[in-house]
Amino acid sequence: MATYLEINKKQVNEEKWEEPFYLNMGPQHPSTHGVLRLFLELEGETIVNCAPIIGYLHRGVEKLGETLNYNQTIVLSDRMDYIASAANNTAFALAFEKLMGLEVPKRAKLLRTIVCEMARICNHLLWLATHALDIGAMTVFLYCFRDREWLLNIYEKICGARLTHTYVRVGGVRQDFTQEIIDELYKFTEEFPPRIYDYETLIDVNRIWLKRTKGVAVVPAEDAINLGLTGPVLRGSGVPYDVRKFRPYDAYGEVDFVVPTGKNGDTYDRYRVRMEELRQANRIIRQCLDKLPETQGEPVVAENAPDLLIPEKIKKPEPKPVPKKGVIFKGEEIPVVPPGEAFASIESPKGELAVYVISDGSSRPWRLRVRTPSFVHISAIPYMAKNHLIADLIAIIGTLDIVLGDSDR
Amino acid sequence: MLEKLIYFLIAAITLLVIALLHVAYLTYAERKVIARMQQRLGPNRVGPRGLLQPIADMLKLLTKEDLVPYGVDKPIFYIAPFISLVFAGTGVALIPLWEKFVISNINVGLLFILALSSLSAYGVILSGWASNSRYAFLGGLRASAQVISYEIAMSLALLSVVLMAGSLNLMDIVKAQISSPYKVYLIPQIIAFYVFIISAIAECNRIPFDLPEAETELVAGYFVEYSAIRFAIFYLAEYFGMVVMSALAVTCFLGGWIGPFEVPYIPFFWFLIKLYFLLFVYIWVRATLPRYRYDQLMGLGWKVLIPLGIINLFLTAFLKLIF
Amino acid sequence: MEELLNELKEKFSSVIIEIQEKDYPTLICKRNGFLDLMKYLKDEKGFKYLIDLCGADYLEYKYKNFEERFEVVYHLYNLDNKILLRLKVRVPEKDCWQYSVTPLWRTANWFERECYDMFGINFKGHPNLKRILMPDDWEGHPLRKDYPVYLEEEQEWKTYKEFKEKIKEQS
Amino acid sequence: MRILEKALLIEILKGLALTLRKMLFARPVTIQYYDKVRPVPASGFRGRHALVRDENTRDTLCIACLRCVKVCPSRCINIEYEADPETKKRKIVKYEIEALRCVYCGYCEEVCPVNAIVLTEYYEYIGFKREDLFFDKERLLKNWDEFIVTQKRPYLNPFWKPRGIPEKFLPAKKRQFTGV
Repeated sequence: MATYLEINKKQVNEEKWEEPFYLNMGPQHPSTHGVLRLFLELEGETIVNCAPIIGYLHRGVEKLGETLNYNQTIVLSDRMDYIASAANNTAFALAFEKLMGLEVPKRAKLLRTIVCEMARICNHLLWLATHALDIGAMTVFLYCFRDREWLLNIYEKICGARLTHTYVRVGGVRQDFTQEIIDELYKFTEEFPPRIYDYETLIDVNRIWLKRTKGVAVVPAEDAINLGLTGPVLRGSGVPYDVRKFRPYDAYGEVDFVVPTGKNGDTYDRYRVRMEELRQANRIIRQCLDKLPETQGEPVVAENAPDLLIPEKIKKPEPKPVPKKGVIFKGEEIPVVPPGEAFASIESPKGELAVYVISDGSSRPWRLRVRTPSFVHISAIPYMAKNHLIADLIAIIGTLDIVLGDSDR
Repeated sequence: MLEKLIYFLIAAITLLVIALLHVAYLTYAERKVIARMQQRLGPNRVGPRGLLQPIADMLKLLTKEDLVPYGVDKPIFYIAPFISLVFAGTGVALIPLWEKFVISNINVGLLFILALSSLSAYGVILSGWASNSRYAFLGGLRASAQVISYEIAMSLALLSVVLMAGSLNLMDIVKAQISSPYKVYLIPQIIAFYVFIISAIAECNRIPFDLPEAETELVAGYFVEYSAIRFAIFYLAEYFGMVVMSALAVTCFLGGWIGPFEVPYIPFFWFLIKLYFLLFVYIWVRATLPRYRYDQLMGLGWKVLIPLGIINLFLTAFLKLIF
Repeated sequence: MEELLNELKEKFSSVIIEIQEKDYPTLICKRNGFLDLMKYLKDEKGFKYLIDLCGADYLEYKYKNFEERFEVVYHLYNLDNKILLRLKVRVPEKDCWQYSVTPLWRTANWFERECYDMFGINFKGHPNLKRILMPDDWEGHPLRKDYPVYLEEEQEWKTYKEFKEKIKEQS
Repeated sequence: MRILEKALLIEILKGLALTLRKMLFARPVTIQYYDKVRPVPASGFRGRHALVRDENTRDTLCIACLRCVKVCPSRCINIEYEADPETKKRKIVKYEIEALRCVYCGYCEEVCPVNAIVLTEYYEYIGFKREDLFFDKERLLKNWDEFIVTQKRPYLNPFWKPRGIPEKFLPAKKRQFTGV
């Protein structure tokens, strides 16, 4: 067992028998958020060494993606980060659109932005719920779920599913909003900000919460970049890196929002950043909704977007086709999708989600690479957990906001 | 002699039944109250409004398979839950519910209750040790540290009460309160009450001090390996502990059975009202607050509560000397 | 942007084979001297953030114009100037290794482990090169193109097969 | 002032007040599912599969074009058909969906040129055996009958004719489609 850790073996002899205390945390543990397994070496309750072991939820999305066509691959992306699947859909679609050179209609861009920000709210609410529950505040959990439920109901109206949306398709989105959905979203954006105060009353200034989060798992900015941390975790350390601002996609270039940053890079700052992002996401949804009437009635899919069922082969039309029985229609095969490569990344609620796709001209990706934030964040746990207590480790797992479906793919 | 014995038996059984019912419905009340605070419905399937839920739970736990994991220290593993329950539950016998109703009116009542509640921690520690599980072991360690530090603060708080009443007998303490100008010791001893309530919550391993079981850190702490009836007994012990601690607080600080006016035919009325309120506070706190960290809990105990208790004790002694 | 590329081309003419203009500027590099280039980019040019490191298998790729089978692809980002740079290193099948950049970026640690797990590319200088997503006793490297998507029964994971037999015996 | 606030546990009391307020005045948001409340899913919810039954022929509309088989990402649809030697018209012999494999993406209903397959809004289905969730043609048609009695006719699933998708993306038969 100990081989998982690179431990400096302590001297073990008969007189002075000193064996480190190993604790195997997970894969079944209430607060490892799924099937994360942490192998800990303890001294009392202090963590001396920590080795995360992942792969219990490995489904081979990258390999499967090579066997499915571009639109079908988006279905796989739902299952990666199942808390915010709309964001995953968008990342995949953006990479494929870049590869195919599609221009997404404006309305589709707005709709995508709205569902992405809804996903951000959903994700942050779930994060707050579980993070607070891990630290022991059980009521926040239910309040967050109360509000998340509302959003899931709206999702159900938008695309017919609550978690695995498959709402985005290559070249646009699958269907338009109805007026009912827009009204409901307006109502939500009205009522949501006051509800944030509910959570803040319970934990924001609570002395126990402050004690549990301030000064825990401090990551200086330089180290955070080196560790590859992204999203709210990086911004908590004071680096204002946000893909929405740095490489704008969809309609993010046109909306006005602030990227909140922290100062100390501890758990409390990351909590503050996420709470602020909730408000900003609410603002973005509001702005996008205001812009929707301008594009009323426009199509939501690009003109030259591929069909859902991308044909496996396309033949160059001959100048004079002779449709005669028994004669096979001959022609030179042309690539269905332009061969080449494309890289697109988005600011998913958890961090930077990057998709790198290589095409060989067929209807399927030749290589599909997904860089997921949770994967990188889990790799930072040993750094962050060193010399902390077990109780802090729980807070660290919570503050990193990991989903194992996202990291194992 | 025989008559006395029969009377004694009847009283004891009545008390036990009442206490058990209270404990059973305390679990129900906790679930329901927390549910309403979280805007949920709470248990609502068994019986009208889920009123039979505790009984269903009990039956379920009784009929479940009693698992004994491989490699446990069997005698200790078997006996640990009973240690917890017996020592937590015996305290009920000493509480004067009414002027004329107390099962054992002994002269060192307060001391006896303190001793019992310290001993009940042995159940926790032993189960943590005997389970042969690392989570349970850590839970047991935490429990022992916690009990040692909070026992002192609690004793100090109660000592000031003893100083004011001039007796260790719980009956006498209540009577002293009634005859004092304040009627209840809550007013002069507010600091002691504050210390006592916090250490009582810690003593019962409740949120925000539920470190030995901390379900999100140590899964379930010391009883992680227990199942079925033994698990139920641990549960029972925890709630018994809550009832005893609240009853003690009512006796020592809130004036026992006295109330603003007499309620006919129900002699325990005021006692029970105060008890229920304190139990509600337990539940209320659980629904609201996050959990302390182990070292912070120790810090709170040693750096805040014990000094406060000592200061209060000296202050009380000083004032008593003057007046 | 142009300046940077020209400067790199001059300074590391022996390392950089080719510069391609795709969606992001792409440098095709040789293995030898690659670490120097990375170190220069990180320390001097401010490419402090390694977005991604991944492998790619080009076995029987239709539009291939090079010999080597594998490619290791790096995406670097400059947070100050907002420049994204893609670097590629080609790795032949016979001599399947590449220099590890873990000493430069700690985030590369797990990326390289994953790349090793999926493609079997060895990273020289990696502190703990082991499988990460697949079990330790797994045979083969799943993302290689000659690795089948659906495994035959005989090729099943050994541990799982033994486990199945054990259950069969017990029941 | 801050010391006093700390000593009096002001912020903790505020939190306690919030929970008390919720207990006394807020209404529960959870529902007593099944016996008291049965939520109605939104129109277009992707639930149990069904094959649309044609009113006239009492049979399925499917023309065995195999588009759904090809588009299904989890490959859970299995069709067997026989072609009429003279008219070249295809007729399905077998239409099977393995609901346990299905990922409920709804691609099949979107690509179907004749709107023969649908993911109904029916969500309360369970099975005690694997076979219970292996839908063959008869079962799929039965699912439709069970579902359509709860709905207003004509029924139009949003994914048969997605809102905002330009007409040229739709097959000819779908453009004028107004519901079954």
